[in-house]
Amino acid sequence: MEYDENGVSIVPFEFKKEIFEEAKKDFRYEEYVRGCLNCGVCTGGCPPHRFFDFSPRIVLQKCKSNDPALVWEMMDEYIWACFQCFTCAMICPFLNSPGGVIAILREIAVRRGFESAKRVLKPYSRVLLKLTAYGNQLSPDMIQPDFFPDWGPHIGYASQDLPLKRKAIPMPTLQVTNLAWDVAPETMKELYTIFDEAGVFKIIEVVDPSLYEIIMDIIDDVRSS
Amino acid sequence: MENLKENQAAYYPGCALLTIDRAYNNSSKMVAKKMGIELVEIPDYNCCGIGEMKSKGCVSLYLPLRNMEIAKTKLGSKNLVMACSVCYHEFTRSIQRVREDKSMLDGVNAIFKDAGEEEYSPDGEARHILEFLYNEKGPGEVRKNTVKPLNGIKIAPYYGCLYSRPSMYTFMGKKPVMDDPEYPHFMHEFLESLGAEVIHYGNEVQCCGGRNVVQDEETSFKLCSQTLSKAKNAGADMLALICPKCAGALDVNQPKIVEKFGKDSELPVVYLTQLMALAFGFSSKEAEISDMISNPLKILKEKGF
Amino acid sequence: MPENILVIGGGPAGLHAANELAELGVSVSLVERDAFIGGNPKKFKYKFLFPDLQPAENVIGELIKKAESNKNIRIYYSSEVTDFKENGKKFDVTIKSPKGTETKTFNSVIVATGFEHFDPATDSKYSYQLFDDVIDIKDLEKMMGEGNFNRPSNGKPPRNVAIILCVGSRDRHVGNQYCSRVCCTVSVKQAIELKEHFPEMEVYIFYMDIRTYGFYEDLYWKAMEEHDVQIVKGRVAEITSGPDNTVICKGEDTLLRGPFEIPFDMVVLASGMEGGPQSPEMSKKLGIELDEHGFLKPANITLSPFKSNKDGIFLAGACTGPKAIVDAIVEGGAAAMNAYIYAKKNAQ
Amino acid sequence: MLNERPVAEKGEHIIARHLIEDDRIKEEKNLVIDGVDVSGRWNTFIETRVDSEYDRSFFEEIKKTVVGSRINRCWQCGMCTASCTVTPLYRRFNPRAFIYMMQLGNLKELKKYVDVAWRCVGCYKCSQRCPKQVNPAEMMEALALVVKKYFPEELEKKALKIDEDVKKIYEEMILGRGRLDLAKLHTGSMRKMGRSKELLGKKIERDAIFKMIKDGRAFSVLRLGTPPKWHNSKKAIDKYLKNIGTLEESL
Amino acid sequence: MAVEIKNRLDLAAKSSDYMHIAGRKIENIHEELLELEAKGEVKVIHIKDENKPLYAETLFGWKKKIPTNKLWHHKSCGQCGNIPGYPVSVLWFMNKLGLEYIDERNQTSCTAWNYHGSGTSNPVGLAAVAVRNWHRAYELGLFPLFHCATTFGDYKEMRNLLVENKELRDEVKKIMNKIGRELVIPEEIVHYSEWVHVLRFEIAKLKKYDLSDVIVTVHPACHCYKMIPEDCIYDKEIYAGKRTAVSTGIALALGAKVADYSTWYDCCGFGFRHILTEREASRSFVMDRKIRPMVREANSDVCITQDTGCTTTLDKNQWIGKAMGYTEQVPVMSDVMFAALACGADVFKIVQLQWHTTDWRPLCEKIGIDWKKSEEEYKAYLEELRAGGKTVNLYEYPS
Repeated sequence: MEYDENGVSIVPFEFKKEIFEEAKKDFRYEEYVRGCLNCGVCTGGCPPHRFFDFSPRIVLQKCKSNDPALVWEMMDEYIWACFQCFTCAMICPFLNSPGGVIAILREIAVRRGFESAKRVLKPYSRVLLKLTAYGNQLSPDMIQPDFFPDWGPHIGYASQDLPLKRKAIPMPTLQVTNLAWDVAPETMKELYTIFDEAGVFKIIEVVDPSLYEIIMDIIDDVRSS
Repeated sequence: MENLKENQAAYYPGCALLTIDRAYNNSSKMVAKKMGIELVEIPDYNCCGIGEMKSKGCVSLYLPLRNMEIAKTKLGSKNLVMACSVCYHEFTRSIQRVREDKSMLDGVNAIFKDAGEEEYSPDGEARHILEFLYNEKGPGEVRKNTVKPLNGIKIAPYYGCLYSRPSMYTFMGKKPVMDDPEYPHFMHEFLESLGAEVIHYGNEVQCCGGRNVVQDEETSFKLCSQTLSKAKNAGADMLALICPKCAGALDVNQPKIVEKFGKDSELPVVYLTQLMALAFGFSSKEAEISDMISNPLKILKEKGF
Repeated sequence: MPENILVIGGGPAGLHAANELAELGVSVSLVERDAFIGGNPKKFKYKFLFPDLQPAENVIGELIKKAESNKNIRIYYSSEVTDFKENGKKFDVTIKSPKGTETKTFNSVIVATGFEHFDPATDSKYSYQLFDDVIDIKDLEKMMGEGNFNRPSNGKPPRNVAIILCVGSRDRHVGNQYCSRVCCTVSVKQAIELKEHFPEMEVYIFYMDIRTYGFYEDLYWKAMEEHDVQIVKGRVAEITSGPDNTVICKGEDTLLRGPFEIPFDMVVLASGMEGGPQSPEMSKKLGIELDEHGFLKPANITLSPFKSNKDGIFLAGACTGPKAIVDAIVEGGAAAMNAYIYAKKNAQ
Repeated sequence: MLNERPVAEKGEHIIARHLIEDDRIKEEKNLVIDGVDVSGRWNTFIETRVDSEYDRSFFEEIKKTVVGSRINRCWQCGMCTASCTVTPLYRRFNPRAFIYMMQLGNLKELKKYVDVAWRCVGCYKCSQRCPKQVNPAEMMEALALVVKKYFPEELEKKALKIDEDVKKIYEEMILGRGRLDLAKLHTGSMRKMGRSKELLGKKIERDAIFKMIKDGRAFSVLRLGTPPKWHNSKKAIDKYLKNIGTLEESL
Repeated sequence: MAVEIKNRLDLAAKSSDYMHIAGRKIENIHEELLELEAKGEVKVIHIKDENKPLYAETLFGWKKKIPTNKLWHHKSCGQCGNIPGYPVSVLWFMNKLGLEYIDERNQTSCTAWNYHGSGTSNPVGLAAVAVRNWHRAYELGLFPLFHCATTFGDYKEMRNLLVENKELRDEVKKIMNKIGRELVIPEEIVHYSEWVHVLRFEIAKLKKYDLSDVIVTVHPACHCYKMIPEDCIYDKEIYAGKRTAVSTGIALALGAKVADYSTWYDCCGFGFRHILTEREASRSFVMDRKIRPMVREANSDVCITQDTGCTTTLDKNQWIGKAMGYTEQVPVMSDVMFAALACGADVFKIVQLQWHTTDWRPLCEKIGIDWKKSEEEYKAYLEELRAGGKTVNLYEYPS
């Protein structure tokens, strides 16, 4: 991959066009991108705009420009600055949803296995694993001091004596440590079918093959149990 | 006080024209005389500020206006003719600013007063030599005086910025005809009257970057090379100028520009009045053609001058 | 026997129509829902009218005086049309007033029911009614009409004021896609008045497009060049609490492409115009068409903007769309002439 | 073109890192708090970039100057930038934006552009085309005044320093002697830029100089002189500049 | 620089009486849903009388039906994994109020956190997961109650997409067939905070402590009120109907002071992916945009949230603020946890504040809660459990 000075990867124009067409084909696109008055209300309320030179107005303008090159400029990093809070969608006088467009573009970046998407998702793989293998995104034993030094010394509290402390929670579903709540294997199996049918596993295979292997092993175990 | 005669006009030479650009100065005077107007230099002139004094408040207005005042008191002329576009800009700007804004007039007059000079009242005009000759005599007069037409010479007229821009300064109150600020044509008409072939190349009023030519060569060279190569590619034999600042950028610096941007930017540069002098029958020595760094003499010789 | 013509609505358009018809000797019935005539300008105590900043009283007062003194005009105050029937080329109309109910036959009808100011309270992002210092265009007009230019929260002069354009206009959230035409001009007019009253005050206008069309542009130029009113491009997204009892306007400066969060002492919302509940009501009662914006629909917007889709019923003023008072008056005249022609033709 | 994604020195784990200016990233290389090692990325903070005030006093200051007197007229149509000779050469040079920043008193933003702001060539295309006669060309002069007063440290940077030094030569000559000696200007500027060697060392320069010496023009410069009684004017000018009470005041 | 905004304590309780204009604004999705039901395209989980619904007004003046009884708990992974006191407090109140519900293992995450963070899913996947969970509540004859704001926002969006797109419905139906389920859509998507809101006066009756000295700042959840905003509760008695009423409503009902601050509308900085992998952005946002204004402007004793991610982000990121000179600290908990505290729930066993990073003890002391006693009891309880004791559960699985 080659990059320009803004960290945007350099690809042929035809490819940019293909990506843009793919975004436009999404059934939500028309609803998310209607027209733009360039008024800036979306950006005015946008939280990441306070920190990043990121603006939902620009996202909309680039989409409305119909120029694949401009849309491509956002594919590598720009779309990942969004917090997905949907302030923009709430406030837009045209009822556009810049946050929604970003979700579509992110889907493409991931589906296509762009290098940038791989980079973004690499540290995220633990969540992906939990979610797709167990139907539950988070577990108490994930919060380890090594990964969260910036959350302070108190984080240590959570990891000490965890099974006992979880056992003390007066909800039977919560008295586990490897999942946020105890998900029944039958329920997991239903989820696997959904992910299979919706192509979610396929996406993971593209974006993180080794993670995919691990997930498949777990699924096989659950399915055969 | 000695009042001017009818066929005389008060003339502001300026620093460049009295020194480095003497060719422009002398040829202007020669040509004007031939056309029936004697340019009489004002005494004790001072520098117009050459655009570098604008951040000095009313001082930038005082500098040119002091010369207007001299023309009025010493030569009895409300108007003042000049050949340099930068001077022309500074003069017209000052006159216009004090005309529309009383507080600026007061500021300027405070300086006049402190300097022990007479107060200024904005009633005269500054005239650029091109506009002056065009409006007072016209292209017909040029044709009439042409004894050695510039037949077969392809000339690209270059007006630069400040002769025609901004029109809120330059052409205020000019009669009877105003040149077009975006597409000036007085020089075109003069050159045609001289018998030359006028080349259209699109950069007639593009800036040469001359203002920053000392401190920002990078910008100036880029702009100049665009203009020179465009004119050359359009088939011009030479570029005709009406401003010494443009000459500084396009002529004096031309060897450096060619060095950086290649032969495409190599084009002889000459003052309009020099060409007029040649056509009016003066020798190339009298017109001081050899003063130009870009060597227009060679092509002129080829064409029989 | 003179022609009978009904005018519904006693605002500038209705009053002018009634006055013109009365001059022609027509017997005019003017039905007004309020206890007074003069319409929104009277109701909200408009102070000066653009473009020449003449006192509203000069215009509206004159129209009212004329109508009240002309014996050809019968004004029904606090009244409404309760029943409306077509009778050949004529109309049988029941008018309910505090004095009782009466049914009359009219040769033609002019509808001039006007508009309603958009209520910014229904658009939550502007925090109108939440902060005392967030007011709208009509509140400010009324305040200035009463000679009060101070902050509603503490009665002190504001140090800086933000005027926010396109409130309730050009916004699908509130269902109004159209431009209300006059708010830009009213806003620059108000900015000038504020600056004239408090020359030290800073006035900022937050805009998306400034649409002071035609000669109203003069006011805009004047506001900038003579009064140093500053325009900032960007619609305001949020209004929140600020320090020292101020309110903060937040948005994106679309020219600088950066976020601004500026505290203001007072915020004026340039709320737009709406057809109001009276437009659908008229449409239902009189059987005339309503357009997609909630205003009454002219038969042909270009050729006959003063005619409804029903013969004999004419439209005038802001009931057909946002417009300035001068346009409303012009339309009042045009509708009067057409109503008169129709009445004359079908008098027998 | 780069073969690798550009990596920043601080905050390198932030995906959209190039959307943040370097100076807004705060990071301690080594840091321990309450016994926890939070070095590097674990203590990185990003500063906000919110404009939280409009400084109108700044606007008033500019409005008082001769060059900036029309700042209140600008309505940001962009005609100046669209016409600009310099913008195509340096994209960040944007007269419209500079005027806007001055109107709003946004010094923070303005400062980012000081490195290009001085590049105006004074061609007046903007002023010619400005529909409100704001005179953007002269507004750029006002900008120079602003830079001089508010960011004097920026003037120490190379390009600006040269511009400033050359301006000083002009100023000394014009105000001091009433007339401009072009030869001296040239040599003086070259010296300021540290390029004196080129004058006779470089063939192109040498040729021009010899030519002017040969044809006598070089010596005519020496005879330029000073207008009689210029000292009176000079005194009046100095007095004016001391008491002007605006940005233009000389200190 | 932010300055104290002390005079804005009255803002939250400000009322207003404007009229919503009927018939304008966005088309009402509920009508379309009922049309689809009539055509036999989908099944609808209706809110029945046995659900004891209460009504609340939404942003554009519609009446939203909020069921209060016979509920199926759709838990939140972040809450259960990280802030266990959150769901426990909800259940605690349900028990107190004598309401019926089921909390079971047959439930998955909504998967929307993952989607908004990473993009590794698609509308079909999201909608199928949603319908699966909805159908589980449906087959039990219960109405689903969503604990997480992202679930709430995502499910609202999925409902809208399902109602508006036949293709999506067909895809989802196909998948549902494979797992032996049907396409069902709830009549309303209901967040637990809405349940708290409509029952806030009932809850306030259980109050044990005086909160009149407590200054509360509310952080509303973006996915609650910004995603599909027309579905959110606005009350003309709260913030004059200009800001979403949930959470603020319960705080006011409990008699606490709700203070406004300048960044009320801002998100927490969670950013989905950011909280895990780019905490540079999250922590900067938390300290600069939320905690500092809450403390400096409002002098807040506690920050009340209504969502999983917000609670985590705002709580966990305060400690590192020290690194860059952010000295402001404020305890963070959800509205229902705050209510449980006020109503005498045990700090450790029920509200479970021991998992929180920021120091909540001064708040307890201010309210008058003896947290030291609770701590002792909790420690003893843990020892009991360690020795093989049985957990005292609020709820047991249905047999």
